[in-house]
Amino acid sequence: MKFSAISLFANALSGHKKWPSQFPNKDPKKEYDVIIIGGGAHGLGAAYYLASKYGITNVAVLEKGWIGGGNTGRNTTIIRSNYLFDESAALYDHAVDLWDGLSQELNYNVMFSKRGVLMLAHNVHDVQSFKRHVYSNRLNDVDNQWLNPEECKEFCPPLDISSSRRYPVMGGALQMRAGTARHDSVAWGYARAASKLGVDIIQNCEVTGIRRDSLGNVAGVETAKGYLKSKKIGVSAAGNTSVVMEMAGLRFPLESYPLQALVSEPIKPVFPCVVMSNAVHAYISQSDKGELVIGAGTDQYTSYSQRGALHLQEHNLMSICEIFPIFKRMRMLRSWGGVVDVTPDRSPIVGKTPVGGLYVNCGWGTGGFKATPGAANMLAYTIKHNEPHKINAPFNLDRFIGGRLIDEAAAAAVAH
Amino acid sequence: MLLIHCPYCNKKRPEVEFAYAGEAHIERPNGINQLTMTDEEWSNFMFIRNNIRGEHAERWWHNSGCNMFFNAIRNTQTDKFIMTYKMGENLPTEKQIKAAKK
Amino acid sequence: MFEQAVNISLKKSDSFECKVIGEQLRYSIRMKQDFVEKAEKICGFNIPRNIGEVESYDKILCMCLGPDEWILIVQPKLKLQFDKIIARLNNSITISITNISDRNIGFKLKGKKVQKYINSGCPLDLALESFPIGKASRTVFESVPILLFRDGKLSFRVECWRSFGPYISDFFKRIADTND
Amino acid sequence: MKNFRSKKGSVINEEETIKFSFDGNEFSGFKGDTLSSALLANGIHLVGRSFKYHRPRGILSAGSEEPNAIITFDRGEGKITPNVRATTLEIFNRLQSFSQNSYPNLKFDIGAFNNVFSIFFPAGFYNKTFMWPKSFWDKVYEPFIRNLAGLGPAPLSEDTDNYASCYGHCETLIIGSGPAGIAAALAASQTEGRVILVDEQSEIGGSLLSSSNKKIDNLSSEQWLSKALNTLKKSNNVKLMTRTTAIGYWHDNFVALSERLTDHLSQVPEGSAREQLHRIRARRVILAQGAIERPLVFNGNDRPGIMLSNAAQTYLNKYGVRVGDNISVFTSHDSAYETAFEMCDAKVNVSVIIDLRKEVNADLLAEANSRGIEVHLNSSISRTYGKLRINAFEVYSPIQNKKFIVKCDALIMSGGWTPSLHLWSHSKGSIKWDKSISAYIPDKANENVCCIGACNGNFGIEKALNEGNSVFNNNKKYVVQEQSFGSGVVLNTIPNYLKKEKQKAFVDFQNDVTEKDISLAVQEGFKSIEHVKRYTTNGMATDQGKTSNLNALEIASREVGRSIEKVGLTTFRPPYTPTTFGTFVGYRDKELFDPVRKTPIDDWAVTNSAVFEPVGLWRRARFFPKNKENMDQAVARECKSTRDSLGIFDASTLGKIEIVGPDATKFMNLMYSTSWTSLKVGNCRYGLMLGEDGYIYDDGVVARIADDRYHVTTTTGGAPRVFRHMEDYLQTEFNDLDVWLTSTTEQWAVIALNGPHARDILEPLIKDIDLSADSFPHMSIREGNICGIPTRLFRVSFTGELGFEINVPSNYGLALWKILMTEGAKYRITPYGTETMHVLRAEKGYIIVGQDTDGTVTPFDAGLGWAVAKKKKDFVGMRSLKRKDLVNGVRKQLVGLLTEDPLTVLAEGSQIVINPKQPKPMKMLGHVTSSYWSECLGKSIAMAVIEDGFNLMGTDIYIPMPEDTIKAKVCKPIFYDPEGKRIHV
Ligand SMILES: Cc1cc2nc3c(=O)[nH]c(=O)nc-3n(C[C@H](O)[C@H](O)[C@H](O)COP(=O)(O)OP(=O)(O)OC[C@H]3O[C@@H](n4cnc5c(N)ncnc54)[C@H](O)[C@@H]3O)c2cc1C
Ligand SMILES: NC(=O)c1ccc[n+]([C@@H]2O[C@H](COP(=O)([O-])OP(=O)(O)OC[C@H]3O[C@@H](n4cnc5c(N)ncnc54)[C@H](O)[C@@H]3O)[C@@H](O)[C@H]2O)c1
Ligand SMILES: Cc1cc2nc3c(=O)[nH]c(=O)nc-3n(C[C@H](O)[C@H](O)[C@H](O)COP(=O)(O)O)c2cc1C
Ligand SMILES: [Zn+2]
Repeated sequence: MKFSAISLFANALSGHKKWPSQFPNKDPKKEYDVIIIGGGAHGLGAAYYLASKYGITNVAVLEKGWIGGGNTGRNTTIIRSNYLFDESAALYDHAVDLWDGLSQELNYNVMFSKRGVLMLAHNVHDVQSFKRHVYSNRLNDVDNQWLNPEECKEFCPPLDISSSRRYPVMGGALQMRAGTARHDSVAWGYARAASKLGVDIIQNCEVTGIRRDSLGNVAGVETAKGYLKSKKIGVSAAGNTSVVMEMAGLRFPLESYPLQALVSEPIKPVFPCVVMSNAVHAYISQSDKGELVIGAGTDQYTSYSQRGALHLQEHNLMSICEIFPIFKRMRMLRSWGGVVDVTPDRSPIVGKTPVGGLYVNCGWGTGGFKATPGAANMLAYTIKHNEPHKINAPFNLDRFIGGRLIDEAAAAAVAH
Repeated sequence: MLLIHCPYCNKKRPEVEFAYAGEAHIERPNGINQLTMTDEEWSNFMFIRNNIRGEHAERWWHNSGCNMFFNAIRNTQTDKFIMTYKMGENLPTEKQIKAAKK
Repeated sequence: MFEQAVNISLKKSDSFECKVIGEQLRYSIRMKQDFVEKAEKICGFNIPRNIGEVESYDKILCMCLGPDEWILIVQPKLKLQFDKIIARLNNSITISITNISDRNIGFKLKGKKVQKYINSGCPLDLALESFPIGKASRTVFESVPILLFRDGKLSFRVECWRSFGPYISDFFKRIADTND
Repeated sequence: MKNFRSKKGSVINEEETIKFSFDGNEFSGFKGDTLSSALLANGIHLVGRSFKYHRPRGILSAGSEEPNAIITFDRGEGKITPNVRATTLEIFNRLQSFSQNSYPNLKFDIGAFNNVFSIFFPAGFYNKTFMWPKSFWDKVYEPFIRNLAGLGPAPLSEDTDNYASCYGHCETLIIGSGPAGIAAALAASQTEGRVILVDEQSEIGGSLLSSSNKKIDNLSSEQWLSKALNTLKKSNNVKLMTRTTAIGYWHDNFVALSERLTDHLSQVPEGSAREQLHRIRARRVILAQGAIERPLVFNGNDRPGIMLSNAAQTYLNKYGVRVGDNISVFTSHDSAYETAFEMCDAKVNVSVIIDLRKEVNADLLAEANSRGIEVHLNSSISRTYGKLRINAFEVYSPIQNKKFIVKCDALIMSGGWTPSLHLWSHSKGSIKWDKSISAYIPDKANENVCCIGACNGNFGIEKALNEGNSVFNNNKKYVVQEQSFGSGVVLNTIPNYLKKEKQKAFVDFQNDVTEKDISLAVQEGFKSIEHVKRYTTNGMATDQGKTSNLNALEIASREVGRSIEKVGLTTFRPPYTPTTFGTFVGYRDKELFDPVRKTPIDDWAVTNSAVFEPVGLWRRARFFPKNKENMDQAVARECKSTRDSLGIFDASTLGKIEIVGPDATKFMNLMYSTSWTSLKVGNCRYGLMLGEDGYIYDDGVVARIADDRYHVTTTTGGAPRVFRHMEDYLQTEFNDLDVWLTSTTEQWAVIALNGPHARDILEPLIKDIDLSADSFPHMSIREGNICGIPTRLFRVSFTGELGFEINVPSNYGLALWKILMTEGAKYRITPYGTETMHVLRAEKGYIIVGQDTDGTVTPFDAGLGWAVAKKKKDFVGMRSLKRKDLVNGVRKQLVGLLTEDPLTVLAEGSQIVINPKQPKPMKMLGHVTSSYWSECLGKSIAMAVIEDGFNLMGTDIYIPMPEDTIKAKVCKPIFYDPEGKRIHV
């Protein structure tokens, strides 16, 4: 059933009894052309693009829990593409292009909100680094502009730009096309659209093994619901990538860290945009429901526990209240943690692996939500063609061998 | 905030006194051995990590304490430390780990 | 010419008092435990063997901070004497002695609320049983690394790097202002 | 106005009348009242509007689980708190409170329009609409949706309150001070260890404060409680904390408590903290959090005047308030009978008990009968009536298919009890479903923790007391005379003859989630309870589902057709109740946020109008403007004076590490790409440090003080990580070396003197060092005294002029600086800041790590190949330099740039292309890393990293800027005194 105001109206009159399941629960078939491990938005998106763009519909997405329950369901939803290096700018901007119009394409409102992301500079080094981004983005045709402190304040009125602050605002880089989206809806929207095209979405189905044939290529997966054959497997398991890769006998340049976020109680609209500050490690926006959505850096140790330490939350809120002293009386409603997989150069790995038929999309660390449609499309493309697209080609595993890293972190110490 | 037993201080101390220092027992090849290593072998040393979901051998630095680096076995699913031991001691055997859990 | 990072002292009261300790000689000493006995002979005082232990004399404090690390805090009057001791140590054993007299700043904290106030920023259990009189430890006060030495039930000495001194004293000032 | 006070409440002081206001209307209550008890005493039930449909809402509970009675608490500018639960806010004189989410007023709210059209806004509706036309999203739909957001008002000015924070330790931490917690505390007080007993309410006592007619060890419960309190107060190992909520439970028995210190006071003492965060490390935690009553999910269950039975009981016994004059009861659990009886006994008319169950304990029926209460078994409520408060309801008996109407002014309900497993779950203890009480109870502990009393599913005071006691193997047995707590059933559907579509049965009151929404979610494929939660937003409001999660689970389980155990619960997450950001901040705001590290010379810089810049935690003087100069003017002057005569610069923030031991040179050789073997004592050398990845990590001048002693300097920002990097390698890789590291950054104040007169000023001040060029050449170090201060004097230069860096013990830095300023007057000595330092070094082509390099630059890229020892067998980064892409790839290399127009100063960070006419995305060669106006050269200079730069010398390149494209020529990155004559004079 197509979603629209009209269908909503019609269904309301019939007591909403006719809405079908958005992504029917299926029992797995014995064999698929492609299996995607991981029902996050990246994995679901890849299945959708395989079916919609690349004509492969005999696809299963295997999710060990419930779809969208990984980092897709726990992130602070910041979307932007003003990355420094050409490779990254191209990848993230491809994603933003797809975000625009995604609701219509999926016939599912993912609430992509181009409210603008403002990255604050608090010292001369930040200023230099952000300006470098602005200049580079301009020639890459990625929007990003420099604002002086007064302009920052005008764009984000709750901001305190007085020079007496511990880290005074020395300006900011603003990407207007950037913003947020409704995290859960992205997973559901892809799942529904993929389902419609024939993709099987199978939840509560943990992959526990990857079988390989005599040539070493993948042959299928062992799962909680039995053995499923497939000659092509795409892994999109975010924080658990190392665990899945190990099943295929591969070790990866990844470490998984806890990353926490929190929301305040809902309040009337007060915060019009997204603000990030790397100097104090904090970022904030207000959701369409009214709560302030706040995040920080990772915990220091590797973990799969989906929880983090109190002192990080303390520091996170100290930072938020330092930049926005008006929020000190607000209250934290809920906090939670996710598990993010981090590569040595903080850039993702999207492409082929040394095992035939095994493809991977991982290493998005603290910032892969924004890439969702792009990453999903690139993974699908690579699976279809057994070759990376030119956008994801640089994000291969080989770069760690040769040394051609795409080191956004070293270049700017910027998160998200 | 974790409570971490420092094998040098022989005390449990709060996490904020420590810095995490990555996976343990990844031995750095010396200069001579480096010469014979392929780029791939070298990149394995530098970048490839076990990233175990379960019992993980890792290093910590008691920087705001006795200043010593030491090793630990910690379960990354529960974040619980199973044991800590001094730098230079061997990776504990499964038996030792089992014993430490009791 | 001697000027410390912090000069202020908090107002004196029963419940809490915070004073900056004046000029001191401080040495960071590093050596293997094997040499401690020899070093003791040269120094003429006892050197504690275990982390957290302190030997304190009238004008000398020697605290063991790590398996091979000590800090020696000495009254400035003893400068000449210590110049000699250090020269002799350097000549006789494998040792690293670094003068850090001006790196640190010291505070004397005491009063009925001293334990509570230190615990405002320091996560250690400061009950007498867990942190007895005469023990010392490096630890943190909020984000600042400190050295904490208990010299009485209600009396502590805190050392930190000099540029953190104002933060520490501001912190205690705020605590005292908020709680009194 | 009618008064609903019936008797003396256990926490009420009737001597003290308190005046307060709600929505501008004045009311009075008593000391001890919460806002909700005081409003109820005045006959007010309507206190708010719901989030989505703006339905009128009353008071559901008497505790922190309240979803409905959410108000704004206003103490004046900077002290307005939205979303406060009226049920926990203690009143004081002149307290001002306001309802939320209604316009123009609570009784007539335009937003209630939504309610009329609520059928069009089922769960997840926004996913299905607002998509066409596409352009409407940004401009119409989204702004519209966003405007509807939120509950309470947003803060507009800075919070003027203080907050506090501390750590604490104890052997036993008991959370919850009901009978279970108190009994545990009494037993614990006999042990050696420290005991902390916390409760979020204003008084110790928990449910004891809301019960009556009970006898504990032959004392009335009030007497017993005051006796127990006395004992506890006298035990010097017990600390009692009220108004203190345990908000979260983290690893290794680390529990955070939020203590509210002033919100209940009419006069807040000057300076005192509003809230305090206690971070408690406990050896053992005992959870006695009690249980929360469940509402019944029936059509029209959200009308003001409908409340939980236990809440009504609490208002009666604790606050002396009856919640109505004509009360009815709707229940599926025995415990509502107790409330009904107590109501009756307090002379409130209780007309009917509607019980969903077929059978009920005969004793209860007899008691009801004796009090004249009609009991209707096997019955249900199918509708409720009343616009802003319930005035009647329709009873429906499914067996007889009978309907009738009952009038009332309040309806109390009970759907059973849910043990509070929040903190238990934070600690990652597992839970199991207990069929007998239809609730989850604790299963396996993950920490040293246990649950007791109602929170462990053991209801009844006697059980609670004895369980609390038994935790400490205490033999004592409490004997309590009480009505048995009884039992109940939990129904996942409440019989009604109306079609489901026609009903509005609320599950989550605050977020307006109805039973239908949950069914719809399941119907649409959201079968996991986590999906149900997110699709419907059930349990996501400010009460986090304390009253709704179990009901939602029951319904979801019914719809999915799977047992509750299989469906499972959503995750409990901290905080237990919403907690002020200020609590988490504690003391650490303003000057206590991050330390500002200042150099010993900072005071002088302040008095001499320096403009500062933050570098890491440090603040450094950036320039010293005179007579209203701007930065460019000041820097031009500072540069010129330094080159012409003499400049003075505070370099104290440079990192310093003393490296000492017989293996010091070996260690240095491993840590740096530079070779140290040939460095003689008394000499200095530029040291380049690489990461293991082969990229430049840090740099600095290193002096050899003795055979076994190096004085290493690092960049200001790099100091901590360089120290860590060295210590890490020393302890884990090179641990056979006899060498030790000591950070001496702050031991030394460093004053740099640069300029042709640098030697002239020093000569009269230093007696014991021969400063002549021959005996003290460039790149050497001497120890001696300056003005009687011991010094390590470096002859080095980061400016290209004759230069000295005077290291003196920090406490003498300022004094020496002042002397030099006086002595230097005759050379027009000019203090300069970091900006001038940057220009002067750029004129010489010296790099700044972090500005001209960025973690992707090798020594060869930076033209520093000479600082990579060729013969060393090993050093950190050596192997990586030979990696394929570092050897063969096209590398970005550090070059100089001169603009065609010498007056044009390039923007730092601007990008370089060969062909400026190409379309976007353009092929960029690299970027400008440093760029300045050089007053001394009378032209602009720049450094840049560009692809294959070394081979592009003399080539024209372009820098496209928004306004125009700038042309420049690639050159060697050295602009001033290329032969280096000035440095060696
Ligand atoms: C707190 C937090 C804040 C963040 N903030 C931002 C932000 O503001 N902006 C941004 O761009 N990014 C952000 N991120 C990162 C972002 O969330 C992730 O990069 C992104 O969501 C990853 O999507 P995914 O689909 O790859 O992973 P996930 O959504 O995690 O999906 C992976 C799925 O794989 C499943 N899986 C794992 N192992 C198996 C197995 N063996 N068998 C079957 N299934 C398996 C998991 O259950 C999971 O559902 C944040 C992350 C966190 C944790
Ligand atoms: N009618 C009722 O009130 C009712 C309902 C269930 C159980 N019971 C009775 O309760 C008794 C069991 O007593 P109990 O001691 O287990 O529970 P209790 O309800 O008496 O006490 C629990 C206490 O814990 C406090 N609390 C809960 N979470 C907290 C937190 N995070 N931080 C700080 N304080 C917190 C509450 O404020 C409350 O005072 C029995 O008498 C039983 O019959 C009564
Ligand atoms: C952008 C965003 C907004 C959220 N808003 C709310 C909210 O308003 N209320 C709430 O209870 N939880 C909110 N959550 C948190 C979720 O309830 C939940 O904690 C998160 O999805 C992680 O799942 P878990 O806590 O079940 O592990 C939000 C999460 C995200 C990512
Ligand atoms: Zn230690």
